[in-house]
Amino acid sequence: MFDLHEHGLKGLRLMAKIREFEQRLPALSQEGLIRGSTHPSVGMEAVAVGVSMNLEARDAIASNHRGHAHTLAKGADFGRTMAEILGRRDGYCGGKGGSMHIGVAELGVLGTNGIVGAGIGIATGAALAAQVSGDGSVAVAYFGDGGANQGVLAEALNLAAIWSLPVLFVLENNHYAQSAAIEQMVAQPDFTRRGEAYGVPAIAVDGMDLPAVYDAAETAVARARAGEGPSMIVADTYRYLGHMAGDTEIYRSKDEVREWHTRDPLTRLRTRLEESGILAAGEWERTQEQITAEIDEAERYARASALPDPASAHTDVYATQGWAGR
Amino acid sequence: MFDLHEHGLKGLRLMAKIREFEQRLPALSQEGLIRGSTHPSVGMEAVAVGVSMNLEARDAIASNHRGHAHTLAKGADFGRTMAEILGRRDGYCGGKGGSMHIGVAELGVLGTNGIVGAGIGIATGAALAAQVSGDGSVAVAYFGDGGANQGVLAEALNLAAIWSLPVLFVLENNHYAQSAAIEQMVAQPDFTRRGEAYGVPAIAVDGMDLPAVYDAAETAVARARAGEGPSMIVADTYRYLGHMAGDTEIYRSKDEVREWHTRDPLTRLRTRLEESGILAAGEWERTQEQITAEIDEAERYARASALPDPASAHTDVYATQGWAGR
Amino acid sequence: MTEKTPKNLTTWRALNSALHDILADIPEAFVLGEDITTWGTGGGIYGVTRKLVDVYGPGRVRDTPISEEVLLAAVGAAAARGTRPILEIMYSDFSLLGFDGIINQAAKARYMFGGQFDVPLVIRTNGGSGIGKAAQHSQSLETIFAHVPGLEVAVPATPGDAYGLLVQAVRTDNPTIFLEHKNLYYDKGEVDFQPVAFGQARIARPGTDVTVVATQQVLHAALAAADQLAEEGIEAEIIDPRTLYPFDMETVIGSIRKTRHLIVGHEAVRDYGWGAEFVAQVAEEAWDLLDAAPRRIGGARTPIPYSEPLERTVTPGRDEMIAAVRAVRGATMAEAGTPA
Amino acid sequence: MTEKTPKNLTTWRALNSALHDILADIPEAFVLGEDITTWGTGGGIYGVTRKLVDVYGPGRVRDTPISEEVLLAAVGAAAARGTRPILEIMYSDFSLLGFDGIINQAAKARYMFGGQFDVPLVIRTNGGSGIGKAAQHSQSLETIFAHVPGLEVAVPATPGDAYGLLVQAVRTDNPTIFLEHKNLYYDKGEVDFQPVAFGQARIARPGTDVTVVATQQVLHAALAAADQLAEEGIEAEIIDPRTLYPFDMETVIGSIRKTRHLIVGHEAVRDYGWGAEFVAQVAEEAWDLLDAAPRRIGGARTPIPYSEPLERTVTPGRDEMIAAVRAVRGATMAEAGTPA
Ligand SMILES: Cc1ncc(C[n+]2csc(CCOP(=O)(O)OP(=O)(O)O)c2C)c(N)n1
Ligand SMILES: Cc1ncc(C[n+]2csc(CCOP(=O)(O)OP(=O)(O)O)c2C)c(N)n1
Ligand SMILES: [Mg+2]
Ligand SMILES: [Mg+2]
Repeated sequence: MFDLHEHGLKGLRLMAKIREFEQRLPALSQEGLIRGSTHPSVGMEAVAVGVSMNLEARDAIASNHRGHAHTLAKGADFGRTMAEILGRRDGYCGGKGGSMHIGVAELGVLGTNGIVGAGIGIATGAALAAQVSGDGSVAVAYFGDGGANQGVLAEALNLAAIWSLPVLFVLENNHYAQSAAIEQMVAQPDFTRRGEAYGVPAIAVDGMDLPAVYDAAETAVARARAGEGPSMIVADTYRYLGHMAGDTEIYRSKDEVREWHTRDPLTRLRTRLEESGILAAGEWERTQEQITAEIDEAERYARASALPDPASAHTDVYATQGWAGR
Repeated sequence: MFDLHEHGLKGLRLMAKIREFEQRLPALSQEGLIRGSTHPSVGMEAVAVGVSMNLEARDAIASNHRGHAHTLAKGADFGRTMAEILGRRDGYCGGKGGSMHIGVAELGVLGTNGIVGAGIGIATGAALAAQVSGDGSVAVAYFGDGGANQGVLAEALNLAAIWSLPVLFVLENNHYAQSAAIEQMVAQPDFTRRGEAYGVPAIAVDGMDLPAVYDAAETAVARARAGEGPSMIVADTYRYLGHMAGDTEIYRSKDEVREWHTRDPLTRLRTRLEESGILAAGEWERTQEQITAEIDEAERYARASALPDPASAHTDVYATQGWAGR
Repeated sequence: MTEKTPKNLTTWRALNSALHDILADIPEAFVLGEDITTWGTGGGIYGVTRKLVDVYGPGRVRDTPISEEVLLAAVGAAAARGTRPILEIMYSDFSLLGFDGIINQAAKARYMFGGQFDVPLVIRTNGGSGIGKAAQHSQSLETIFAHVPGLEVAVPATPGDAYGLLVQAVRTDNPTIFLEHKNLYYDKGEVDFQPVAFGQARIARPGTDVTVVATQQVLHAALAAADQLAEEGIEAEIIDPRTLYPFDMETVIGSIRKTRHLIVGHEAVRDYGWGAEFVAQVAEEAWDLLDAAPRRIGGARTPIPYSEPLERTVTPGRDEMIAAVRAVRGATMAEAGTPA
Repeated sequence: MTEKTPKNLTTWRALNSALHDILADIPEAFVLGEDITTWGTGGGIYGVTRKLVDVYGPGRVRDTPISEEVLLAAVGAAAARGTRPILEIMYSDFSLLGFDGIINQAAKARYMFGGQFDVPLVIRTNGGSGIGKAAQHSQSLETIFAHVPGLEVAVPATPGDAYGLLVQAVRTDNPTIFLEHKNLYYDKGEVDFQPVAFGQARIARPGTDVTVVATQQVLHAALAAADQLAEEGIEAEIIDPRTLYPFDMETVIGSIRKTRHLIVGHEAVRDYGWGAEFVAQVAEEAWDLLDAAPRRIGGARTPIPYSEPLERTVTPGRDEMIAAVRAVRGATMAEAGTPA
């Protein structure tokens, strides 16, 4: 159970830090420092944070194109993550990956992913490895309402269910898949039905509410860790920014965006913390300043990091070692 | 509604003819006349026949590896179908296809298929064409309990639902996928849940009962024809023979097979017809003799057909014509 | 199609024009894909489907869910049932999700069923690198498609060819993989609004000293290289095959007859890439025509990396082309005793 | 691995032995696939997984649903998380359902993430024609896999190599496509139970007059052809590359240095098939070593038809090999004024 005293401030701080990080990306794109596509998840922080607060370093996550929050919430360094997004030498992948391919082996981050839905199969595989090796880890797949229309979800739900794999299927329903409104893309809007159709217990949660996500994830992680199998969490959420830099957003109204801001997960949690006296008046402003400074530092680090040596383009394709023996 | 007087004898006759045809395949395999794999569906005849009695020539079907019954029930000539299974010149595909690739363009048979699950996407495409062209046809996908675990089913159900495509998803649950018992391959045995999870109305029927299948298909076809969208029919059925020639059947007991024989769709319908006086005593035996003679003739035709000219191996890869103009 | 006066257009506009003309002319044609009516100013990720829905309505211009597998399976069947689907796959990398539909089904349907079905299907998508889209949005998969019996493969390099090949692709009764290049959408060029027949290479630049076969970005690199090489006294003849299947070896061999030297360049991975087929065919059929060993340039054996200096390193450009030409010509001149 | 005395085994038995030894030796290894414990006498469609479950239990030997897409996606990740999955895909044609997992994910994971992950994955499957399995169960897809950076590709032709390459594939830290041939499962041969290094071709028959590079069924056709050719006074040197990536051009070029003639043969479709790469590399790097144009034989540009006379027509056999060798040698002899 989410405990406001134990988890409140920690969760709020992490959400705010991720938001501060993500909010800078459009300007960095504008400045020409980010190539290709980068997808910020401002507004959706409660999902990644609520889930990750229940995870350990040994656990695995497989993310999607909108994956910075998942990665950072899992413990990734903000500077190295930013450096990767900027294609720099000190990025987690030495600039080879970029925003859509950030992996952090030691944190079990099996990558943000450029293929919508792919993380679903990858998390299932991580959970399979956990079961085969008995290492006690669990795995999380993050995907969107759009990704839920990939057939691999059905296959993964079924496989995880029959084998009782320790995996969480976390669907972030932010109501749009790029520019496609989800009401036009599904006929049955209750995504929990999908999990249940394959024998995976599924729960719908308010994805703009950290405690709600936390509690659902806690139950699901415990279930997985105990060998009782997979769960699905359907989080209702929203992205405040465009799908990616340059999005004209012709597919939604400004009013709708404004409306969702009134459910903002940071504001809501902060209000609760202030109302319950955990956060003193004025205290959050100071924390926010600190966070801004931390992200300033991360950005400085990333900007200062050199571009990779062109010769490194040819390394890391194949391993040269093999099985080390038992 | 299935009318015993109107549909009973016709349905029984077609089922019996298909069975007579299919039962000969193991011996023909044995004799070395059938290469590769061929999958008889003895025991499952009520599904193909019950569905097809509601279809017209302009309607499309997309079948699977166990597809002779679907093809024949749609109106294919028994001799030419047999000739294709034997790889002969007079087969529907001139011997290029074989058992797993029998197509009959003028009957809308879009092929038996070697890829488990593939017919699902194909029928969806045929339904899409029907909707785009407004030709009023409907499409049927036949697939098994094993095929239902292919992700394409989820995608197809969703697509058909949001676009109200005129398509029937007919799941033949014969309890095994090759040698895999379905209880081990799904955690939620009620397949109708899958359809419903995507907004496709689904009904479970006794697949060993022609009238039951007929009625479900009639409703679904009417719905599709009226532009009201897709339906799913889950038919509980069983195959009496092995998955294919050479199947050792170590995965099921003889008792189980015997048990299912007591539900035989032909026997049941024949009994009903006899009890209701539609079929006089001794009449069926004569009909059966006739059917045997018809299949004798089909087999003779197929055996007499020459092997294809080797040069024909190089034709039919590409069309040489193009759009004919409006 | 009404006669239209030639225009200078970007590639995406040329393609958009083609789609408008196709939907106007061919009642069986329809267009579908992800975000094709709701993105940008209402026209898909690179604008190619712009305003189609306004004119032809949501029945013939369809936004789809993210379900590449069923889409790629369905369109082949829709084609076999008499329509002419034009499916946009946002990036060619995503087509890998539906390879069963393309390779096991659409490509084989005509043959397996003994010629009973035509499959007039077009899969429009984009490949290639150059704009930092990284490993899963930048592959050049044309060789794979060209290897599959039953498929035709178009790889337009100019706005004019983009228009002409697309119109042609929809008219033919075979499934076509229509591979646009993501870094050429904003290139401008003359569009004459005429169909372009498949299997007819275009001589993009006539020359006498070396034959260069290249497509898309590498074709443009070759054209840039040719200017520099001309200053060095080497006149390259540059050939754009335009389609990889069917392919036009006659034009290539005709050129070699004159130039007696061959280079093939592409962005696809060099190992087992389509350049090998061109070199192998020339080696088999025109062995005596070459005065020096042929040479290929192509993508490195790596996925496409994100960071710019890395991306540039793994794909061939103007400099690699110049070096290749010098090496091939140098070999001959050295042999002939001429200083290279 | 305990030393074992060589034995004469069928290919499927050799593979089965390899799997037993692998599961015994490598605790991280596990096996999964459709019908791998419940078919036949308890061992998958061609018996290769026979009795594994009896010894190693259902945790390490897993029957899966028919869900190729998630399986192919999952095993790459399972490999990246420290296990060594060995996935059986019943026929290689079905792998097309999971090309995203193979090509976009497993093949690229190591590179995209800057070398942080090893992906010690083996995908066992079978390709090829010859037994009437028709268009969707008979493809030879090895060229496609060999074209993809990050993948290794093994194509064993003998029981001994099948054993040795499989053991090696599981030990290496790269994703391997392990392509068995469905028509060679019952062939017998000596198995010495030793690993076989990737990237080392095997000289299957030494010779002096022409180098023939071939794999699997076509290799056996070449060996049969060689007997006939020897009677005609032509000694073919027959090389089995055994792996298409990494590949061993050194052995090929070393052979050509001696024979001065090259033929490449495979069952994969000839157009854009892997033979082109071998011919192209020889043309580029060893132009002067050849006395005549090289030649390829390969699958026709058709899907594989069902009926026997048709199937035989579209894939190359002994006779095509003999004709190719005669043509290549004949060209030289004609040039040298010797009657062919
Ligand atoms: C297989 C595939 N298809 C399409 C795309 C293009 N694309 C990238 S993100 C996206 C929308 C994804 O929507 P959703 O899963 O809801 O995630 P969200 O962006 O809303 O977080 C699309 C269509 C892709 N990257 N991969
Ligand atoms: C994609 C794919 N995977 C596996 C197979 C091999 N295979 C052929 S039939 C079959 C079982 C299919 O079971 P089901 O769908 O229940 O149909 P049934 O045979 O029971 O009628 C399998 C695994 C195949 N042909 N295609
Ligand atoms: Mg979304
Ligand atoms: Mg079944």
